[in-house]
Amino acid sequence: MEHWLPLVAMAPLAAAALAPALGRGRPALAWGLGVIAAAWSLLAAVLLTRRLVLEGPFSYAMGGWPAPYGIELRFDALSAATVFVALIYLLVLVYSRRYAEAAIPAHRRSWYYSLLMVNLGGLVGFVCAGDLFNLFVFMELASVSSYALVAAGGGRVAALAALKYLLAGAVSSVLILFSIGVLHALTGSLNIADVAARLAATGAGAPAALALGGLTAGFMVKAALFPLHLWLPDAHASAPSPVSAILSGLVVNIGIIGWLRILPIFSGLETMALGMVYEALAWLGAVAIIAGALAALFQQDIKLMLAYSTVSNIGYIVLGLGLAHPVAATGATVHVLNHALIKSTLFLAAGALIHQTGYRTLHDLRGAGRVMPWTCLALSIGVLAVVGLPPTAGFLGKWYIALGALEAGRPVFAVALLAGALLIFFYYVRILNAFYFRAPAQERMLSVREAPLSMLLPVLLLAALCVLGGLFGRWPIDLLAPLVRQLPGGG
Amino acid sequence: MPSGLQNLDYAAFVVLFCIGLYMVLARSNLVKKLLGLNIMETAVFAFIVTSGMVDDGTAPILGNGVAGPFASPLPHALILTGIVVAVSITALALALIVEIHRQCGTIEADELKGAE
Amino acid sequence: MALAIAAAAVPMLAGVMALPRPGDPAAPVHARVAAHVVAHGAEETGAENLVTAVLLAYRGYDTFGEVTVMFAALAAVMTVLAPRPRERSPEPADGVAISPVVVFVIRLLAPFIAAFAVLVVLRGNVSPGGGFQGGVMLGALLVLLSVVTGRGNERPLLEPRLASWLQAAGPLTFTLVALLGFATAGAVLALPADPAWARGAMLLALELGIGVGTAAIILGLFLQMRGW
Amino acid sequence: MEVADFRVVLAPALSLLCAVLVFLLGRHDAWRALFTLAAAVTKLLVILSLLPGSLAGTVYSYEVIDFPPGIGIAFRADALGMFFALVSSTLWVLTTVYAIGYMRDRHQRARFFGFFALCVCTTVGIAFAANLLTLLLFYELLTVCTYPLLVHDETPAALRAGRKYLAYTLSGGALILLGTVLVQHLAGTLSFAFPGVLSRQSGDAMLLLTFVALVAGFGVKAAIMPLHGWLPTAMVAPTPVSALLHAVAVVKAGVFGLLRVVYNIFGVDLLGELGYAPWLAAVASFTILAASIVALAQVNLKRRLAWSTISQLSYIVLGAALLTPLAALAAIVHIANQAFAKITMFFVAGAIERTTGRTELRELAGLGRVMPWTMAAFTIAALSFIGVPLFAGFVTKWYLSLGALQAGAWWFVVLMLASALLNAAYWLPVVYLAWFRPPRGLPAQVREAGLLLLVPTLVSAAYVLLLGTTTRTPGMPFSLAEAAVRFVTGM
Repeated sequence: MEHWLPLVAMAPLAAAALAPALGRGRPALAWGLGVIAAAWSLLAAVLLTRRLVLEGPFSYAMGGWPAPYGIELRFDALSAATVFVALIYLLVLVYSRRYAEAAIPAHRRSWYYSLLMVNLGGLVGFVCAGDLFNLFVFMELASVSSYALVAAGGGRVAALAALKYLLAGAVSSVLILFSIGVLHALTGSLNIADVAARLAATGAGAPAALALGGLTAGFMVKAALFPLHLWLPDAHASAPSPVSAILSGLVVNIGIIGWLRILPIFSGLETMALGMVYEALAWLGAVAIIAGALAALFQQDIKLMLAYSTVSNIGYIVLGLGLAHPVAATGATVHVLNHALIKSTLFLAAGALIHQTGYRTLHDLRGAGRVMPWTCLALSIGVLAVVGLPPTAGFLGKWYIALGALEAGRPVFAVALLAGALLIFFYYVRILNAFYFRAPAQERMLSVREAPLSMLLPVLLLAALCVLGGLFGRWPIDLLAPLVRQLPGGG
Repeated sequence: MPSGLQNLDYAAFVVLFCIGLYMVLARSNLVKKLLGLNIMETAVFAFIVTSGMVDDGTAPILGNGVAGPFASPLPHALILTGIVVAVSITALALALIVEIHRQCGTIEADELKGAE
Repeated sequence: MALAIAAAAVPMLAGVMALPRPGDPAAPVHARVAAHVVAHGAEETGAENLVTAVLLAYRGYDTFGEVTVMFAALAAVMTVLAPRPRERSPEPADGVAISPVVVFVIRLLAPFIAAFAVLVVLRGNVSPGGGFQGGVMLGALLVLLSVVTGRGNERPLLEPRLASWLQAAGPLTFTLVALLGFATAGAVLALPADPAWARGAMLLALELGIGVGTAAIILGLFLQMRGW
Repeated sequence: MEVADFRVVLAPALSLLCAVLVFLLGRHDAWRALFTLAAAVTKLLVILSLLPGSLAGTVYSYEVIDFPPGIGIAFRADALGMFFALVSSTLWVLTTVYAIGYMRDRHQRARFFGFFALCVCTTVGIAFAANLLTLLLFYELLTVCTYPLLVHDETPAALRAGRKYLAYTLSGGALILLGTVLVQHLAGTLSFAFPGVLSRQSGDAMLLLTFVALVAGFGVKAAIMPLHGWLPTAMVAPTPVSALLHAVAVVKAGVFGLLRVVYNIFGVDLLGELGYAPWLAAVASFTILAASIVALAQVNLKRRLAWSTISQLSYIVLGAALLTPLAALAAIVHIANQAFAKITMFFVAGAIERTTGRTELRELAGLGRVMPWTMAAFTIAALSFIGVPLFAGFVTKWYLSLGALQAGAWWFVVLMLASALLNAAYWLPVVYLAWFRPPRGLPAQVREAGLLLLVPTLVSAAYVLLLGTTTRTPGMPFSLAEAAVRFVTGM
């Protein structure tokens, strides 16, 4: 059964290679190939997760070479995120069929779908990688395709945002590669478990601290943590909506999941360096929450607003991790998964609105609630989820992180977290106000029809998942429990 | 701990890395930023390859009669992949710069900042 | 700005200085994986060039990712820049006219360059070289020929339909070899030990796949800029 | 003893179902009226069927979902919860009849009645909440459901009032979340227990922070003086909404939350030790006096009603803060007295507005002759507020004074007298104006209010009388209050 593990990542990549060749004249064929690849990944991910739940984490030696020599793929609690990745991808691909017809010129569409599949393969491979350099390669796969996807929609702002994103991403990748080089020079092998064991044995000081610093900085740029987030808003706002959903929901989590993946390596490090990193992350996370929420207050463009709320939500996750407390870590890891669901709902719904009406600012989108009731319903559910009202998925993360903050004896973070939640709600009230309680400002709004079914169904399904993810939050939490235990400070 | 002086070539790579970083951050011409990025990448590749070196070792290719300590093949393989990744990013960056030039007429970041 | 970077450089210098001296045989770099590869690499993978052994056998998955990254670069450039089929500019780009001397010399040297490139690709297992290096040479040669013979304008060297298949050669060969390895040796991307020639053949197939793929991608990038 | 019973969930679920039906099929009035009325009546019957059991002391509970693992959304209908649910469901029946009459020719009726039903579903959810988290869940949902009702007219004034309402209530919600996290951290459990969940050894600083967070959080909706700003401006909503908000749902939820905090989270004896209660009593008394004085100065009938509500609510807060069983009885009973009296006055205000279009107090001259029945109900309610014996208001003041004496604080009795005088000062002139002055400038054809408006007014006035007189007969709300007090304070 575990032979499926490498195929989960290879299938989409192979499909990506085939897409332009097959879809030469007919982009629909490339789209079909994409949907099949995403469905295959989802099926494989579900089977692998079932095996994970039954028999615990397992790994797979690629090419039959034993662990330190060959590449080892590791499927543990963290890589259970593949289910979320594949599911969201499947829905986004179904959604983007009608969207791409309008947004992407015909002759580039088969390349666009090929890039989407490369991105999917990169993400899935990244999440299951158990080897440092393999982690880097798949991170690059996902990143290169994300840079180009931002610019896929064409337009001046998109190209500029894509280049800024590329420069930030490339610098962080180089930093990560440098740290991997340092770790390789220190221990001689690249397998994460092996490096961790040998680092604990040799107990090197300064180089290991340098590697930790480099990796943390690199991953935090990828995750757009507060001071390093300047590239995110333009990139996520100017990208085509299905791509923004993938960027904000999934690609941003690369930084977090990557950091969690390499953390056990440094558990042997003496506590001073590790403690300092945690403290810095906790404070940066808290600041990110407030700054992201504040910045979003002054935005008019709905997608910019959502992009800044991503910065704020990443702040939650990093704060949860920075507290180095099992309860807060549970909250952070669960919020990674829930945030992916919520943010893709919001971006897809906003995309449907922009696709149908052509307007992007709140002022022009007034009265959308009457004209496109179902899309606005999904968006409202997403809004309630991102604010973290109890029954929805967003609440779980905030609840556990706040609780963890208190149990770790840092009430000031709990207060910062709740203040952030309050701020987030204010700029979402502006959205709800504009949709439901304002007369349309543009007369064209009255003639707008509801989004087509192929765009509406994925959005509604994701909205339902947001609520269900909240109500049945127990499963992801139990799934992530073993991961949280081995995090430092794990009770 | 080995004495400070003999890791001089590592120090050189670090300096090269910082020069590249400075170019990326400080220069306003987009192509120069890209050059800075390439310099950073070269510095890291050189660092990783040098870490695999062994005193008077030969290339890790087993022919008949070739003996003596072999340099470690692993870093060389890593760097090959690294170079391909660097090439891909540079190709995409150049494509984007061409697109920006076609759309905005200039590739100076300062002027572009206003144009957004 | 310079101060900030200098501040960042100091910890890097400190960390790097504390690393084991490059070149001393006792360093951990050579102890673990490298020692095993040097000792058993040849007979386990059947390739004398250990770097190729690591690249295609031990860490074959990385190389698969890497080939896909290159393909992704092509896809990315196409998504950003590919012009509309109708408006492809038939008139030649306003480059300098190519003097007949250059044209003659290039046409004379072309076969030798091609031969050398093929040699590098095929001899990847036993001597320095391999799929990527050979592929790049082949690609460069094809670009040179397109420029020189002016074939780039009215009709591309490679029909678009065939080009897109060749460009996908890299990842596709890897997938096929992976499945083949799975069927015969029981693990994805494994190299079957029993028929000695089978392992060599699979390595060769991989080298060829990468070579052709790389060449097609480079030519594709060039042609695309010219509007095909 | 604890009995697992599905009816506890059925009550809120009923109005949720009704809301969904109204949203879906609400187009034609007949159907919609039928749904809301049927749901209202069946809900009342379900709760009444629970009454005999809870009088005998049985507690019905039902665990719905184990939502955040270990806490879960659970319902538990103890005597206090039953009392509040009974009051709110009877009033919902009356308000529904009234709203059908009042909203006949208004726009967006489907949306109005949908959110109307949602409001009461959340109110009953609050009443039956088994732990602080479920209370918080329904508390936040109540805010979200009442907002559309408040801004129903979509005029700029309504939107400003809505924004102010959200600003207050959301900050309250965030404070309660902070309090909930603190309680979970200090006590390890959130479910309401007698006598109270917290204990002394968890340090006074944290306890103080929890008390302030929870009291301020609930205080926003209980309109305690510094936090009452939203209530007068929320008068801009249509009258049935003001009736529902200011007599039944929103404010009572706030006060009910306070009672839960005082009796079931902190517990009477712990609060006695900690010494926070006198501060709460002081704030409450200040609110009673200040709100009454401001009410004197009001010109508009509905704004005077709003200020009178603020003052009346603080009676309940004062009753809770005195920590003696009799004062607790007064607090609980006053929930019903104030609800029925206030709703009568709102019905009267709405009826006058519908028939004569007048809202200013001066213009009410001589209405007694023209609309005798409506003004009769108004007089009964006014007398009840003043605290004339045989009316509901008197019962509260009587037991509140006894409670104060029991607590040895005689100056509260003086406060009771002063507030009675103030009430008289701002209600009696209106009654006098209505009955004994000739009508000025009334159009000839003004007749009594429509039957749909008049009947609920008279029924609620009758209830006020009923509550005032039948304190001893079993089966009446008063005996349920006594059962609640026995349960809450172990008299």
